[in-house]
Amino acid sequence: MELIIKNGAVYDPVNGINGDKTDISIKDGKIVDKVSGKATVIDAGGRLVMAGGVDAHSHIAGAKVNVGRIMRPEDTRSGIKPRTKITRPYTGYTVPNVYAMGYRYAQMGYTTVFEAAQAIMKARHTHEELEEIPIIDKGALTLFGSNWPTMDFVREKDMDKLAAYVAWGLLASRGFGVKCVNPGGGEMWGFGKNVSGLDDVVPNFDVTPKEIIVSLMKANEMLGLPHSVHLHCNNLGKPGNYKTTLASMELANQVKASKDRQVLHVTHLTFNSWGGTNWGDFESKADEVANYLNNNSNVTGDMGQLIWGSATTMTADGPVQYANAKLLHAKWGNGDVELEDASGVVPIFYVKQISIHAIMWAIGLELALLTKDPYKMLLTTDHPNGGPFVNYPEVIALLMSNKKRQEEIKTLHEAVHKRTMIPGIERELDFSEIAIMTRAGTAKVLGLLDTKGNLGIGADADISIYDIKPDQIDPTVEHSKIKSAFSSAAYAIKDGQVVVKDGQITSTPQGRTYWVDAYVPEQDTSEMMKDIVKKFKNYYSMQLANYMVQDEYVTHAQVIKAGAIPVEVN
Amino acid sequence: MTVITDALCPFCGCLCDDLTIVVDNNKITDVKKACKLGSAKIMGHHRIKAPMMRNDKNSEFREVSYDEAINEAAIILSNSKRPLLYGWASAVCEVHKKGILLAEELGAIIDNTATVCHAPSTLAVHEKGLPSATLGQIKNRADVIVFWGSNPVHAHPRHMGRYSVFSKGLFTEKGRKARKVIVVDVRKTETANMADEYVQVQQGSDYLVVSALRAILSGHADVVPDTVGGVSKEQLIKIVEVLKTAKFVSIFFGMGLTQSKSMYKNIDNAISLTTELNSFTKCVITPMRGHYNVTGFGQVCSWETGFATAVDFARGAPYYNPGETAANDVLLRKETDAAMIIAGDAGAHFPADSVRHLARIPVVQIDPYWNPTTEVANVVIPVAICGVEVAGTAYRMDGVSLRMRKMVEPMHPPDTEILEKITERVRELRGE
Amino acid sequence: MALNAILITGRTINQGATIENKTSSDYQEATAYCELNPKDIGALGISPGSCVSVKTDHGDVVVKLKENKGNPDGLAFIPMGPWANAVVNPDTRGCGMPGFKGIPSRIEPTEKKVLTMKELIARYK
Amino acid sequence: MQTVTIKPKKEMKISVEAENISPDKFAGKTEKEIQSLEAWVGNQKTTLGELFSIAVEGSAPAADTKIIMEGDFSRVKRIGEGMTSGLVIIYGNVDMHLGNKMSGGNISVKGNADSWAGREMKGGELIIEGNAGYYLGSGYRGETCGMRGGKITVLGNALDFVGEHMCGGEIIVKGNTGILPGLSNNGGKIVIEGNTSRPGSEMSKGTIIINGTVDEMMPVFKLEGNEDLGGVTYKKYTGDVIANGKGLLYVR
Repeated sequence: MELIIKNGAVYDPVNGINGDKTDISIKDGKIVDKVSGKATVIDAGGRLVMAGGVDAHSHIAGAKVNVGRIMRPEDTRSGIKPRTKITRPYTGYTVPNVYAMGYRYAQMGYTTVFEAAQAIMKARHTHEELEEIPIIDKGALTLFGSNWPTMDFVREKDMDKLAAYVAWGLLASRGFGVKCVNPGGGEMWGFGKNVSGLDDVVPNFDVTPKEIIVSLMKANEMLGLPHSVHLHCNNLGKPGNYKTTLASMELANQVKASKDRQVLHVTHLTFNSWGGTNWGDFESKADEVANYLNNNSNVTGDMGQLIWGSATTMTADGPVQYANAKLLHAKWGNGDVELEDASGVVPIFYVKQISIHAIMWAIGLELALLTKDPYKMLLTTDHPNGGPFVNYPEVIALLMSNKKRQEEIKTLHEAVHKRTMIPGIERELDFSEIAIMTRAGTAKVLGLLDTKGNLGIGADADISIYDIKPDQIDPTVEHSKIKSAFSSAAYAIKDGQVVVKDGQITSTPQGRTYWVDAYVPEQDTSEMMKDIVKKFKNYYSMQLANYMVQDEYVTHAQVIKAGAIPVEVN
Repeated sequence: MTVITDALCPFCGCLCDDLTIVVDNNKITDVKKACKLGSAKIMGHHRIKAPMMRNDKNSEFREVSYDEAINEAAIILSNSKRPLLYGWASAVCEVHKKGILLAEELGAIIDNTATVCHAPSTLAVHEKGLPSATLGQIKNRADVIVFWGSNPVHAHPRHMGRYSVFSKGLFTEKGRKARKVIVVDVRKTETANMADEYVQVQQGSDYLVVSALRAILSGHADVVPDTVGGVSKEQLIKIVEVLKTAKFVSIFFGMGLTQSKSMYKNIDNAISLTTELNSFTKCVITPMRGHYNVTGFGQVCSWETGFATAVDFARGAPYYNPGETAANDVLLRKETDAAMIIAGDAGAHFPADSVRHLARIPVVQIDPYWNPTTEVANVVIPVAICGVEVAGTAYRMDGVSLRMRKMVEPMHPPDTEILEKITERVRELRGE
Repeated sequence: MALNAILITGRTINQGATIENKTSSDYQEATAYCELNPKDIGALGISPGSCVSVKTDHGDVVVKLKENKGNPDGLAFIPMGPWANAVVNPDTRGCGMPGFKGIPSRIEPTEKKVLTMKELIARYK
Repeated sequence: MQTVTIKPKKEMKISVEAENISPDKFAGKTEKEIQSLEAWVGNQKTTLGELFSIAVEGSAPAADTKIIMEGDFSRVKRIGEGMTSGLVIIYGNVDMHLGNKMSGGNISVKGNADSWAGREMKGGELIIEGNAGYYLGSGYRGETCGMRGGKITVLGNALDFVGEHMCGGEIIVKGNTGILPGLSNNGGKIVIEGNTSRPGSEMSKGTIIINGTVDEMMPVFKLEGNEDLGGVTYKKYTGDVIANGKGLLYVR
């Protein structure tokens, strides 16, 4: 099947195209240099053309998301659309059903989304949901930060066994990358406690969060995984936590990246760039975090931007969710996973007149505007913690227009003037920078730049066309046009097939599930497995034979090979 | 002769996954490590041989082909203005997906056996959330176990050995000896006989007793009268003390709470007690789910429709409101004009009025076994037994997803094939 | 002699073991009985094993009498199943869950015999 | 003034979803237009005209639109949903969700109303001369707020969960209620002339006045003493103490 997109104002920063008219040729789902005369023509008519959106951090599938749905019928009933000939019913706003998850991302021109966290023991559930999400390519990051095997091997300083466990854990969970949430804290939450900082020793395991993070980074690079360690720092949601965040970022200097990407990705920094010591003097330290990123090239981050209104916080950080539930007098979902991690789900409503919320809102935007290089600060809302992903166009419009920001600031609690810098920041991002924060940058951070986030020859033919002409619009002023254009793609093309036209779903192919098969020397694995077999015999409540995710749950797999690359570990 | 190890049990919410099954030329000859419930099901019972139909409920069934039965089922369902698709709990998740699609296309209500079991627990989760944990977390850490309105000796025989009272883990090496077991029930069950502390509650007053515990825990013992629901204030205070000073409290509850006066508010209240105990120690609460995959239906239905049970597709989109859209709601109001009962037995487990209405409307049964639902059915389609003759996914009572093995080759088609053919035929009948 | 009792229903191990074999006499054996404590049985003036009729506002059923020392006074237990559900409260009280527990009932000796499963369901047709 | 008279054409077994029966939806419309308004019977889409005989006199904005319904509407749901003004008088029984989310206007039922009457009501007045079902003036599953404003009066009895999650407004039940009235009350006022059981559980704000007897008191209320309200002395309780609720429970 051949297709050619003509007269598009293309923004493909990876290949140095910044708005010039370029034809894009597509054959059999890939971008090629030319096509025959028989190719179907789509005339973009000077409209904005970008690669399909790539989301590197979003809670779209698995036990936490389903707990959110079961807890919130009031959310489900708020986003219902009846079935049509082509689409199953849509439901929900912060916790959509699996169909709305795929349709709504595609309608925004997003074609690849990664689930932010799955415990290995619950990965089968995650994949059952990923299998049902239409259109988008996807994958899941596997939790390792509080797993008993991880902590044992870190204590024993046995990097070979740890790397073997990470490889085996990715195979068992059909996972794509290493996720580390409040390392050590998940284990302590087993008895209702938590770690308080990087050097806090986890009882019974005799390791510190710092040792866990550094060891996992080393293992990640020993295996040459496409993505780096994806870190949710300790002390999330506590005033003054920016110090822990900076100290965590510095740990990246102890390891050398095995690929042309960061050594460490620190996620949803909105919740981890807090100054002050209590809710009274709570303030933004986005400038300190952005400053660190500007001066170091081995760490990247993502926003976790806050959106006004209803949200559902869900994270493997069990202790912070208990604290949130008590603070907000809200209903509280908690899901400890034996030997692995914790999790918590708490609904929240962000209000402009609450000072803490206003400051958090500002922090997200400051991170993006004060970090010079857009490759280092990806656009996310940590869906649905900061807010549902359908609000990405709102974030884009805010980043591109100081006018919109000032209009918004007028409606907020005045704390934004005293405790944040956002009123004085005038920087306005352009289409190329937005393309990096939503496609090129996210694909690069994930290590998928060869096929995703760009329109070069050989990339997957995932393309979005938006109904704005870059040379005839001033995003700094006509921000509402920007927002509506990015909310409803004129065209979304997945693997060369038109899936959205004028904001409506036209076809619903099944996307692929990415997972990483990392090679490890056989004896390392068999050594490591001795410990795993013991843990199943004594501690797990299920049999090892039933633990690993079977092939039936990953019917459209995209396996990425890794491993066996000697790496310099200083 | 083949031996299957680490097989899963297709009976209760424990979903034990350490069974050994001995198969001799496609017949199961032995089951090891299963309890009485599991081995009874796996060793097998009398099966319905072939599809059968009858026009009126009092005449004898006549055997028919699968195609004929499927066609009749499709006609009944596609002509129905208010169809009910009920059961699902004794089938694997792959069957649920087909069922939800069929319900969507028919504009039907789809509900599962939780409606007479733990659906009230879901209503409680809407109000308070659910602070829980996987069963292994309890095995490894819990030093106080509470069974409230639940009788595992009878309903979940291996629960205490594998996951709770007798289990041993990293922080619970001494097992039973280092654990305190509290049983709360209206009568002294076998489970209560094994407890360190038995609390006898007056039938229907669980809600008051939970509130009294919460009042004491929050420092307001002064407002609590001398006895609450037949339980003395001294015993209530003693229990609060035990719970507060534990390292890890694990509360399990059953139909003693979900079906007694105040229904879902009993569980909602127990969840608040659990949450409030977390200010003093670690505490989690888990429902003792009955069927091996009733939890699975709730999970699949939630990710597909946003709601866990009682989903009404009449207007082309999911609408949910137990008390209005649950199976017994519409049967009691005599609104249902056709029903499909699959992997569940409404005839045995619904109140008489509901069964009386089923006896007046066309009923399609899809099930391996002859049971009270067969007695009120018009079309009966026998199928293979999930988890014995068909592989597939099931969810344990704590929400952990596991894959069930196929132990022997089936003599009957699987549920999924029947549902696909019915859906196909409905589309043809409707000219879609 | 008649007895007023609060009726509850629920699972038992034998009810579970025969749940997929409901045409069998084992199933009837495992579910068509009503447990009372010795004192209440004394009040009825008959011995365990004989038949009793259980009446509520919602129906009536004949089942075998059984003794259970664990029951408090005035509490009757019938295992969940078609015999119990002949007399439970069908009202779903705004929540979808029928009244399987806490049903006021009147229990008295009877000459009638326990209906088989098929006979019991035939009453509804 | 616009008057619309509605009578059922036939006996309905399957419940009808008739959220289009409301002054706001009828105001300024002709008979034909009202007859063609959508309604659902189970999974079949139909029109109001198919189900009801509809006569229209005059034309007016919603505030001056009167709907008179005569006959048995016990299988007709969601009458008056979301109405902002106008008048609905029903001579007969009605099904669930009567006047849910209404913010103004007046509904009066001469017969009984089934469950969820006045759900998530914001304003206006609802009078049920017969009995009400479960969840009178409550919220939808999972909502933190049920009724926020307006007034509901029931001359007969009401069943369980009266005013669950109330945040404002007033409910008066002349007869008895089922269990757990005023559950999680967060600022509404409930007056029960008859008997009830387990009132005010998890109450944080608002007022509940019981003139009949309370079968079972929740063990979570602090007896403050006696107080006179309109010449009648009540035992005054504050609670629910667990979450140091500031609710007021008066029991005669």
